[in-house]
This record gives sequence, structure tokens and C-alpha cells, in this order.
Amino acid sequence: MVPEPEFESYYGRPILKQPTWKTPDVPLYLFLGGLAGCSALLAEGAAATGRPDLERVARLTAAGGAAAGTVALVHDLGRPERFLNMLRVFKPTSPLSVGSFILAPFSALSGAAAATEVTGRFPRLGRLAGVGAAAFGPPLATYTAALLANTAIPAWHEAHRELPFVFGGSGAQAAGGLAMLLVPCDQAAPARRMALAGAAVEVVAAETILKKGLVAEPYRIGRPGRLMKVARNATTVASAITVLAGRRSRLLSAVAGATYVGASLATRFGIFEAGLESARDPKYVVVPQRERMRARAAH
Amino acid sequence: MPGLGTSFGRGGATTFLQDLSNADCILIEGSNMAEAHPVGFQWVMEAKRRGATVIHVDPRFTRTSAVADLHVPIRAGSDIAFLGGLVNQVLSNDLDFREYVVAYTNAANIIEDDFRDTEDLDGLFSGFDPETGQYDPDSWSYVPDSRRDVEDEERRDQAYSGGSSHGESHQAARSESHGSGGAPVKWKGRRDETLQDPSCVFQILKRHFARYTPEVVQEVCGIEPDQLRRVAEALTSNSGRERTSAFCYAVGWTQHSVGAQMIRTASILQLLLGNIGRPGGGIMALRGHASIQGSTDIPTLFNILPGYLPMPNAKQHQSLDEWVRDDEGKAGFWGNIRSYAVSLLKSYWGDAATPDNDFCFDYLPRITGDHSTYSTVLAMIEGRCKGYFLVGENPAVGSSNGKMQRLGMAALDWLVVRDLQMIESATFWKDGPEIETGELVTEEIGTEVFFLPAATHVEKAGSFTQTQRMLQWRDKAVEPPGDCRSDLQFYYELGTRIRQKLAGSTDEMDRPLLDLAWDYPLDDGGDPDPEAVLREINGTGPDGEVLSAYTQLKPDGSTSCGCWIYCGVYADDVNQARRRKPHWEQDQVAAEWGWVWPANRRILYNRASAAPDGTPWSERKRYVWWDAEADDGKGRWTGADVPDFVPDRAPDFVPEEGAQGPDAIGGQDPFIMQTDGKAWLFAPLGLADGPMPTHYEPAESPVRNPLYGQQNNPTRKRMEVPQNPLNPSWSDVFPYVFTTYRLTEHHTAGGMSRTLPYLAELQPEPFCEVSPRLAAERGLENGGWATIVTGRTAIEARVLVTRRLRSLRLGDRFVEQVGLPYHWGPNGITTGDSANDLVNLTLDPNVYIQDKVGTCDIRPGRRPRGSALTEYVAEYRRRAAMDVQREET
Amino acid sequence: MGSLWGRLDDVQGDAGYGSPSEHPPRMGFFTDTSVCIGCKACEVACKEWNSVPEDGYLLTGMSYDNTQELGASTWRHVAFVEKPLDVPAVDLGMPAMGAPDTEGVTWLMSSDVCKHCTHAACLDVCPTGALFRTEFGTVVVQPDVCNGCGYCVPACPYGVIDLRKDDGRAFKCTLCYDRLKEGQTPACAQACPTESIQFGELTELRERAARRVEELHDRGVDVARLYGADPDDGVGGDGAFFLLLDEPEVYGLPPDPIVTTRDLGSMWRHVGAAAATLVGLGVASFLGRRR
Amino acid sequence: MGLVEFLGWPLVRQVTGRDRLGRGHAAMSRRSETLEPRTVQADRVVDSVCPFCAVGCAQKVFVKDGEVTQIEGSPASPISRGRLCPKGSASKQLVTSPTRVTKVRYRRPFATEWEDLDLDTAVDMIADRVIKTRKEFWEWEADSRRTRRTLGIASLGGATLDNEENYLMKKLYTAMGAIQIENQARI
Repeated sequence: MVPEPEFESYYGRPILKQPTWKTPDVPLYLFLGGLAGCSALLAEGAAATGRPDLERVARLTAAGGAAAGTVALVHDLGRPERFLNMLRVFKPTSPLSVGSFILAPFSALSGAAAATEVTGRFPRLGRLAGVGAAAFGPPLATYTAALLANTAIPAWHEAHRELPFVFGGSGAQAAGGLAMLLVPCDQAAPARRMALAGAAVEVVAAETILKKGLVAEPYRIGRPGRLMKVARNATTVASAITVLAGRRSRLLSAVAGATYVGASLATRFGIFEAGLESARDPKYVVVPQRERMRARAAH
Repeated sequence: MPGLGTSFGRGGATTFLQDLSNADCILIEGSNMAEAHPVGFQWVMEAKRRGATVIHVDPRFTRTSAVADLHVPIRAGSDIAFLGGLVNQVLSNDLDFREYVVAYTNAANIIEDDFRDTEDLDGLFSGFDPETGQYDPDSWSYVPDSRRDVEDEERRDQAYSGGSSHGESHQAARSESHGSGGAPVKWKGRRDETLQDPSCVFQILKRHFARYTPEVVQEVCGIEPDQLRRVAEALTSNSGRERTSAFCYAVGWTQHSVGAQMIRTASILQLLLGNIGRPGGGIMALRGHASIQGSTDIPTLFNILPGYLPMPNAKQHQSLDEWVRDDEGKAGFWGNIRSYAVSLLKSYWGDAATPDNDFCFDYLPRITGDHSTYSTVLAMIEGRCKGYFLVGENPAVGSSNGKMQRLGMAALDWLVVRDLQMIESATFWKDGPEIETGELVTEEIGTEVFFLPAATHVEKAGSFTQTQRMLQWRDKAVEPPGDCRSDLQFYYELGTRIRQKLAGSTDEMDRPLLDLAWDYPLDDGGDPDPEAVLREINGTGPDGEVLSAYTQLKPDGSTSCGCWIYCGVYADDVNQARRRKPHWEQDQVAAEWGWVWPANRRILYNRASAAPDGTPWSERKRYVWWDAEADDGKGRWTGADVPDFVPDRAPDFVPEEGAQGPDAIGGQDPFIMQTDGKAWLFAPLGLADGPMPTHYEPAESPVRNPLYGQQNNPTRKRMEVPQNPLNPSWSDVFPYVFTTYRLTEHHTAGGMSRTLPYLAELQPEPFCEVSPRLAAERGLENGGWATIVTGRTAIEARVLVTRRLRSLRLGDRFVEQVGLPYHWGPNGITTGDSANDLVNLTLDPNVYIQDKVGTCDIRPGRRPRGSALTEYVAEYRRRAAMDVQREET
Repeated sequence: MGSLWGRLDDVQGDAGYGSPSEHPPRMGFFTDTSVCIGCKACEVACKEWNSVPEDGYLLTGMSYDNTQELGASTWRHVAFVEKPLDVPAVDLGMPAMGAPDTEGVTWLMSSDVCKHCTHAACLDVCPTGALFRTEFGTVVVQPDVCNGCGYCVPACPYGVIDLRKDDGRAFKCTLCYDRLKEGQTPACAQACPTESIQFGELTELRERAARRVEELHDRGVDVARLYGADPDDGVGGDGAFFLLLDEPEVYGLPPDPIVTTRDLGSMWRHVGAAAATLVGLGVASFLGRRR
Repeated sequence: MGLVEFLGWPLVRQVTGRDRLGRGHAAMSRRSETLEPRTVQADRVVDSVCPFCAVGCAQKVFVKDGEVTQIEGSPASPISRGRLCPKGSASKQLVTSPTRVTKVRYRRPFATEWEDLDLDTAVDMIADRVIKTRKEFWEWEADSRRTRRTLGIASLGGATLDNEENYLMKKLYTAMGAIQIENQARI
């Protein structure tokens, strides 16, 4: 066991403030953002390669995910009635401001695309909207990493290089997984490949974070630690099933898909709660900062 | 008051807050100034910024100690031993400011041969009568200078006593009446300026404090010898011509059975160091309430009338002449007492007061001893007092032995409470602790209670007198809401109705009420005009014109004055208390802000800020000096402040024989209120418990008095009643010392702070402070609960374990102290037990104030509830064998 | 225009108020904790002026600090730290008595407040512009704009700002923005009995603070040091800085805070890379074999 | 530009103005622009003195529509120089406290609850009781020395009152013959 690092604090009380974001609202929003963003990509790919079932599921997921995400976001606000203030100014220094200017168009476009899909009206316009949504898809799926990273919370901030890949991969994994669950195997190949690739990216990025020493301790211990382990194991299992039987067995493909979605959810909740823990214990602030000062003073 | 009153001649702070910034060293003891007077404390910080040394002597390390240069932990109640130790350091090493001491104090006076000191009588002075527990001060008096002195005195006796001889009052030193004036000695007495005569005050003082060595101080106070020497060194090196030191004290000194003598010791020390009357020197008495100084100057007190005129005593004063005899004609401004007394009677009874009816002297009720609040509460319990007014005070929490207070109120016919919030004293019959224990039953309490809501300080105009004797006027900002009324309006209305109801009465008993001068101009709201009242207090001449100085008062009834020391507050028919010239338009003395009694003077006795020849002691400490050229050569006293001297009296003036009153003040007598013009190191008169301070243990003490056989103050006023059982001293049932005190965030009994969210949240619960060693010994946890028990009752409080409370080493044993803030009670946003319920009633013989320290035990956990509480306390009393009457030494 | 971290001399100019002559000088607080007497007048004066609600009657056992921390309903917080003074105790050699191990104690007090940073993370991350730089260079939450998104709360490196439970919006010290409009002194600075809290132009306060530290060092108080006064530190220097008598973390302050916005460029680059990866991954998913 | 400007959309101000990152001027709301301290709207500023301890800090009381809107230190005072302690700073809360009693409360002997009573009746009843108890405990002499007093009535309180109030109280009590008059100077 690493000896307890020696540091002083004010009666052991937190230095930072606990994020006031509500559970499940915000972790759910992180998940939905990733899911919707990547689903929009799947939808365009499916449209371009003539996979109608995949396209339909992906378009509906994209629109549904965006809508649900927006509801979760607005529900989390202290003053929900003032949600339009999100577009009052454009703050490049604020990932949430940038995010709002991504989520808004994405929701509109993915909504339009899904509407044309469902009603069959204005298909050309729908496709155009779909392309638009796809364009906003990847940013939607990855900006949320900057949302967490651009805070003072050590566990989140120090992982600002890896989190975008964790969130991007987790989004792809969720989108692919959901498609595997809802789309027959024959049309779900791209979904399987996206899920697999996403999982790979996410696991590699997540492992890199876990090795960041004391700062990353919240990802390793307690409830967040357990959630992250569950997520990684689930992803590994899902990937194995997908590789071995993904193509052939509709049932196994669905199971893998669901597991992928579950893993993605677990990752989001794990990372979110790790942040809460990282804010609660002053050692995560004091010890790394003292080391940084010593290093700076050394040379 | 008598501590300062007998030493210097006036019972008030001798300096002003801003002047603390001129001090080179500040000793704060018996006060937690940073917490109890934070905004006044800015001046101590100013001094520290300029390099002064700040020393805090306190049983606890408090927020004052945190910014002090030196904190000296002391066992609560042992201050006289510590200060005596400092006096000993000064005297035994000849570190006193000799020139000042010889010229301005009575160090040179020779004392009667038959005077015996505590060294000779093992803790008693000569003249002690064990039966009455009082001293006869005859043996303490000055030896007369010559035959002529004696003849002078006898002639004065004849002139003023109408021929009948009278014995000097045996009620010891008539201590309670000299708040503002020195006690009247008969003559200036023989002096040996070389200070060698073994019977001179200087030598007597030296012998008296000889045994207060650093080792004894460690034995009594738990202060290490090197700490005592460091304090002595700091004080002596910061005194003398070039440097001055200041003292600050508050209830930490006053609230002891030896309270007045603690202040006396400080006065002696400051006189030996030559710091009184000088800038950056003096003794700053820090009063607790907004106008506590005001409520002794214009006293709602039993023993004095406005201006510290003594309340007539049935035994000595049956006529105006007898009333003023003791002081009349003596040297010093008290010599004009007749003018002050007659003017007061004129302001009370106006035209009805005429020379032939002794100016209605007979209308004055007379006292027969101690009628202080604690004796009165006893009278209530015994059914001898049936009506009670509580006006902005909460005895159920604020007074000591809270149970006695509530039992007294339960025995009343009627109780009138005037306050802002519903305080415990108004609801004792509903939610008092005794209701919980069953000692009182609501349905059996016959007291009729009227709660009349009062106006706040912004809903009425009026003046406060703050801690440095300054009157400041408040304008009225808004109307009081609902039934709220000012106390001025209530008492005016009550007086008017009583006079109406008695209008037709021919009963002699009602004459004082019917002849009372009680018509005041009313404003449109029907309230009496407070400025008219202040004008009456200031005093008016024959045709109603305003007076501007008490020297204008006449004994013939042509002048009227509600309070002679306030004469001048309405000079030039202008409310001087209302002046607010910003400080940036004035010097530090800021004479044009408010009005300070006496005569708008900031530093008292400032004649002493000049050497005997009238020149400043030093340029650095120049304050008031003799300007020989002024008034085209006649010369005049001038300087930064109003000179506390006869303006045109030269430094070398020697009064002729037989001179009286102010004419008898010599050019080198800065203490113009004293009958000998000198400051008293030795008080031949004026204090009930002896001419020199002597260490006695508090009524309840963990140790035997190491200095004398006499354990407690022999003249202390004991309240031996069932409701006030005393813990036996050095008992292992009550091994710890407890002391009560105030927090910055709360105000005395809490009525004005526990009811305010912003203050209640800062200190939300009653707590006790204990040292880590005591916590370990009794198993107390930080943040947990503890029960503190004394012979009176047991209370519970949360626990703060802190190193700020030190285990004090007394000799070869440790004494632990428990700190208890006392702000809480059953009412208010945050509630809790009242610490004052623990305190016993043993009173200082001069002012009848109680010991705020005592012994206790402390146990982990909460206290028993209901009747189990009385049983729990009774069990402690049994174990301490308290109910068996033991002869107390 | 728009520097994200490091030294920034005209913080109002950077926020669109024009050249230094077009806007008032930057105002701030210098809190000299060496003269603080822990009286909490600042806490009460602040609440009285800004009608901040009381937030809890709890005895904490943390010396005289029952206020606990800054937050949405506590904009000034006086911290109390009791530390033993390592003076060898007088040992009586009587084991039974158990002489106390140390004789003395020091009692540190400090009135904590929002730092009004030069680079204010709360302001940077605020999506609605509710948190903004005033013409006086202070950082203020506009209660008529804030929608309670809560992003500022985890962004603040000092843990100052918070959402108020029953109100939903974020609140913190406004450096008495309304009083500043009329050239008045903020309520806490006006009340402070020993001028531990000093209000004024930031440049002048920094000079005064430097002199004060020197004065203390000359008197042997060598533990005195400034905190947040260096315009080159991680947040570009604080608008409200301190003179402390111990390590910052003893008072609950971060020893080396850096505004998170310093790494924002790298964050956006990595987000871009991740997005690109997704696009690539997305396209690749459709290139493989049909089934 | 009028219409858009009129809409006052900060984003437009941000793009067209000098505050490109929307950190200050662009984000300023109308309320912030026109903000002013409430003391500016006061009808009157009254000079007063803090009611708590004996330092005697000067206070300025701001009044609007007959209500106290702010109480803070008065910088002109040579003693306090505009400063206040926590209690003094809570003066507004003291005078505007919702738990302040503003109606007379009356408790009948042996009763368990308070009752209402109008002020005029209350003062009259008190006057009657003073006269009754005064007479009941009147004493012309004690040990054959004239005392001319009543020991039936006592009073406690004064240190928080004005000098004028203490003066009238002592004057009335003395004329009444009541001598058991005390205040906080002694506890």
C-alpha cells in the first residue's frame, strides 16, 4: 500500500466544491450525447450504403438521444425556465456554451431527419438534415469530455487529454451496441465494427488515465472504481461475443449490444462519481500541487 | 468604581480609547478586549503597529492573546497575587518613577503608629471586627502634619455640624458612595519626602508586598517566574519620563469578591510607574454595556444619586447638613458637595424645594446597608418585596445563581418586563429550568406578569455614556412599531398616572410624588422630549438659563442640576453630546465629537503629564503643561486636552492655611478630587476591605491561601441561604476551577444576539473549553457533551478540547480550568443551559458584585433531565458534605 | 484581447471596457491575516448588506469556526486554526501527573473571500455570461441571468462559489458591486475593526502588502508570506489576495492553483482529435465486408 | 442596427463590440448596468450609536418609507472610524427582527399562557399596583431612624438605557421611596 501522503489541510475539509450537477441527470446526459452523436454517423453511413433498418434505428436513436439529453440538461438547471440563456452569448472558453451551440443544431437536424424518416415526407430534406446532424455528431460525442476536464477537479482535469477519447469511444460503443441490439445481424456489421473500434479506443484511453498515480485514485477505488471495472469487463465480454458470434447469432449480437450500452453507461457514471470523490478529499488537490511546486523549484 | 475612585478621585476610565495608540506597552488583564471590545481594540493594534508591546494576562488564550506579543495564563481569581508580584518587582528593585511618586502620590504620607498590616495579623489589617465582618479605619489614617491640622478639622466640624459632635461613620470606609470622589481624609498629613520613614506609605507598601515573590506568584497563580519577570521588565522599561504604559481591564477584574482591590493593585502599579494622567498611560476601564458608565453616573443603583452623591444613610444622614458633612469644606472639588446636592434636590422638587425645608431633603428615602440586587432577590424569596421592574435586563440568564433569581420572581405579586424580545426572565413561569425539574409548577406561580415591548435604539432619541465617559446623542430614525414605547415615555406616563391617582391625597407619604417636578414638553407623539431632560440634567440658573460648568452651581437653591458631573453637556444651550465634527477635521483628542464628563476632558489627572515644575516630562510625552507667558504673564495651563486643574493655578502655588474646597488644591496636586490632592497608594478610607490590596482566595477555591491563614476576603458579603450553598474549598468533589465569560458573537445574557440569525449561526450552542489533559482525565471528547456541576446546579454544554486552556502548575500540583460562555437560555433561535446558574453569590464588600469564578466538577455526557437533575446535584452536595454547616474562616 | 492565462495587466480592457483611461482602476481586497482578531464582523456585515440568508446553526468543534466554509449563503468565512507551539514543556518528572507535552499554542485567524481572479475559471466556464468581469475588474454573478447550470462550482480552484439549494442560482461575493457604483467601500472592509480587510486599487494594495511583509520579516515574523499577489501565478494573480502566517493549505487554500482555462487549448485539440477519430472510425465501419 | 440592438441580444454585442469572448461588457445585463446601492434611495440618514457594548461606535441609519433599510458604521467617528463588530453589524437585524414582540403580553396569576392586553390598560394597572404595593410595604422608620421608603418595589436594569431614561427612572423611584433600584453595573 502506498504510504498515506503527508499533507496539511483545514480540519480535513474539502478545498474544492462538490459539483452540484445532479445524478442521474448529468451522467445520463454524457451517455446520451455520445450515443446520439455516434448514432448520427451510423445513420449517414447506413443511408449511404443502403441499410434501411440500421438507418432507421440510428436516426431515431440520434434524435431520441438528443431530445432526452436536452431534457436531462434542462432538468438539471437550477432555473430550468431560463434554459434559453444558454444561447445568450457564445463563450469559446466554456465547453458548455460551445456544447449548447452543438446540441441545439444537432437536435434540430437529427429531429428533422428522424421526422422525415418516420413520416416519409421530404426525404431529400431529411437526408440533408441527416448529413448536418452527422457533422455535429462527433463534436457532440466528445465536447462533453472538455466539459468535465475544464474544471479544477484533479481527477477530471489531469485526464483532459484522454477523456475525449474515452467519451468518443464510449459513444461509438453505445451507438454500435444499441444498433446491434435493435438491427438484424445482416445490416448490423458497421454497428459491430463501430462498437468494437469504440471499445478499443475507450479501453486504451481509460487505462492511460488509471495509471496517472494519486490523481487518478478515485477511478480505482470505491464505487467509481467498481463502476469502471464493471464497464471494462463488460466491454471486454461484449467485444469477445461480437468477434466470435456477432455476425451469426441474432441473440448473441443483441446480448453483446446491450452489454456494450451497459458498459458505456457504467463508464459515464464511474467517471462522474470519481470526480465527486476527487473534489471531496483535499489530498487530491494539495499533494499534486505541492509536488508541482517542488518540481518547479527544483530546476 | 471605588477601585479607581479611592485611588484617583473619580470612578471612571482615566484615559480614552484612541490614546492607547500612544502607549509603548499595553497590559490587558481582566479583559478579553479583542472579543468584548473589538472596535476599541483597533487602537491597541495601532500601538502594536508602532512597536508597542501588548501583553494579555488571562486564564484562557483568547482572540486577544492571539495577536498579543505575550500571553500569560493565570489561575482565575488570583490577579492580586500576580499584580502584587509586579509591585514587588518594582519596589524591591527601585524601578519606580521616583520623582512622580514623591510629588503626586501619598507615598510620603506617614500612617498612624497603631496601624497593623496583614503581615502582622496573618491576613487581616488592624481595626477588624469579627462580629460585623467590617473594618474600623481609624488606625489607617494619616498622622496630622501639625497641631494646626487638628484645629482646622475641629473648626470645620463645628461649622458644619451645628455643634453636635458626631463619630466618624463606623460603616468602614463608606465605600459605596465614592464612585466619583475620593474619600474625605481629615487632613493632608505629615509627609517624609525622602520616603525613608518606616511608617511612610512607601515603606509600608514595600513590606506589604515583600512576600509576593516570583515563587509565591507561581504557587498562587501558576505563572512561571520568568514570565513574571518578562512582564515586569516590559512595564518598567516602558515607563518613566520618555515612555508610558497603559492598562485595560473589564469584568475579569470587577466580578470578584476582591474585585475592587484588584483594580486598586493595578492603580498602585500604574502610580509607581508614573503612568496616570499621561498620554499612552492610564487605566482604561472597559465597560460592558452601551451605557453602563451612564447608568452609574446617573445611577439606577441603590446606593448613589446622580453625580455619585451618596444615597442618604438612615444612621448618619437625617438632615441636609449631616448628609454633606463628611465632604463639605474639605480640599478638592468634593468640598462643594452642598452646591451639587442642593442643585439635585431643586431639579427633583423644583419650587417645592426651599431653604427652610432643607430643599426637600426629607423627601429622600434613606438606605440602611446593602439593598443590592442579590439582597433584593433574597427579600423577594422571603416575601418582603412584591413588585419588580425589569428594564432591558435578563437576570434569569445574566445574573449569577439563576435559580435564586427565578425563585425570587416566582414569589412576586407582579412583574413588569420591558424588552425587545421574549426573554427568559419573562417566561420563567412557563419554560424556566425549575419547571422542568418540578421545583416550580406553572399553575402554582402567582406572579402577574406584564410584558411591555420596548423601542430599539433607532426608535428613540437619547444619549449613551460609553466607556471613556463620553456622552453621544442618538437621533430618532423611525417610529417604534405597535405597542413598543421608549422607556422614557413609559416612565413619564407611569409617573404622570401615579401623580394623577394620588392627586387629592393629603398623606405626607405622597408629598414627594405630588411635589415632583414632572412636567416635560411632549412631542406630537405624546413622548417627553429627551433633550429637555438632558437640559435638566445639565442644570439651569436662577432664571432658567443653561449653566456650562459645575463650578457655577450654588448651595443656596438658585441653581438646579440633575447631575453635577454632567454640567456642561448642554453648555450654550446646545446639545454638546450631539456634536459630530469628523475626526479628520480634528486632532486625536477630537474634543468636538460628543461630550466627555467632566468638562469635556479626555485624559483625567492630566496635570500629572507635566513635571512638578509644570514642564512636560519629555517632548515625546508632552500633553498638558504650564505656559508661564499666557494671559500676559500670569500664566495658564494649556495643551492638547482640557487641563484637569485650576486653569490659572501656578505649579509652585502653596494653598494658605485653612483654605477650603478647590482653594486648598496645591500647584502639585493633580488629583483634584482627592482631599489631599494626591493619588492614593495607601487608601486610609474609601474601601471596606483594607487600605492595600491583599490576595485572598475566591469563595470557592481549589487551593488553600498560600500567603495568609485568612483564606477569603474577611469583609466579603456572604449569602448564607439554602439556595446559595458554597462548594467547600480544596475539595476533591469539585476539583476544577470554572470561569464564565463573553464571546464576540453574543451579547451578555443573549437576549439581543441569540434571537438574531446572523449572530446565532456564528456561535450556535453553549460549549465549555477544557485542556487536553483535563479532557483525557475525564474522558471528554471534542464536539461531544459534558455536564458541569457545582453546589447550585448542573448544566450541559458541548466540549471544545483546546490547548488554549493550559494545565496550570501551582507549586507541585496541576489546576485545571473550565471555560464557560454564559449567553444561553431556553429562549431564542439557539438555546441551551445558562452558565450563570452555576455561580455562587459571594459579594465584594464595596460594590456587592459576585465572584464569577468558582469550583466545579465536569463529567462526559448530557445532564440528567427533570427531577433527576435535582437528585444528581443533591448527591454531589452530600458527597461534598455541604449541607453540614462548616465554620468558614 | 482574449488571453486565457498568465500575466494580464488590464483585465477590464481584456473584457471589452476599452483602454485603462476609459474604465475605473481595478479594485480589490488585501486581507492581512496577521491583524485579524477573528471577530466575524465581515461575515455579518456582508450578510446584512446583501441580505444573504443564514445557513445553519451547527457547532462544529472546529475551534471557533461554526461557519465552516464559503458558499452560496456565506460570502465571507473566518477560519480558525489552533496549532501547538513546540516549546519544551516543564517536566515535573512525575509520570502520574502527565505533564502537558507542549506549553504554548498559536491561533491563526483569516477571513476568506472570493479571490476575484485575473483569470477566473468560473467566469470562463459560465455558458450564459451570468458571471462577468465588471468595469471595476471584479467578478460578479448577475442574478437576473444565472440559470443555475452549476458549471462554475467545480471550475473554481478555491471552492468558493456554489448553488443556493432552495434558489437554484449560483451566488458569491460581488465585492459589493452596487456599493462600488457609488464609490462606497464594500461592507466587510468598512466593518473590519482592525483593517485586516483592506479595500482599494489593486496596484496600490499590492505595494502596501509587500511593505507589510517586509515590516513583519524585520520584526522576526518570518512565517509571513503573500498569497495570490503574484500576477504571474496560475490564475494571473487574485483581485482579493492575502498575507498568511502559515502554508495556504492550513487555511484550506490550494497551495498552487492554476486556472483550468490554461489547458483549454489542449482540451479542444484533443476533443477535435477524438472527433476526427470517430469520423474515421465511423467511415471505417462501413468500408469492411458487406456482412 | 436599431432593431437588433434593441433586442439587446448580448451575442450581437459580443460579435460587434470589443468583448469578443463575452467575458465582460458584452455579457453585462441591463440590471447590472443600472445597479446602485439601496442607501442611495434612502429618504433620510440618521446619526446613531451602537446599542451593544460600551465602545460607543457611531452608526448611520438609512431610512426609506419609514423603514430602516441599512445600519452601518459612521466613518466620521474618532473612536470607531466607521468600523463595527459582528454585533454592531447585526443592528439592522436587531431592529427589524421578526421575533420582536410588538404587542403587550399579559400573564394572569397562575395562568399557563399569555393573553392580549391593550397598552393603555396595562400602564394603568401597573400604576395601581405600584401605589398598592408601595403603601403595603411603606416604612417611615427603621431602628427609630427615619427611612421614609417602600421595600415592596424593586427595579433592575439601566445599562442599556439612555441617560435620560435612567434619570427619569431614578427620579420617579426616589420620589416613590423605592430604594431597591439596581442595574447591570453590579452583575
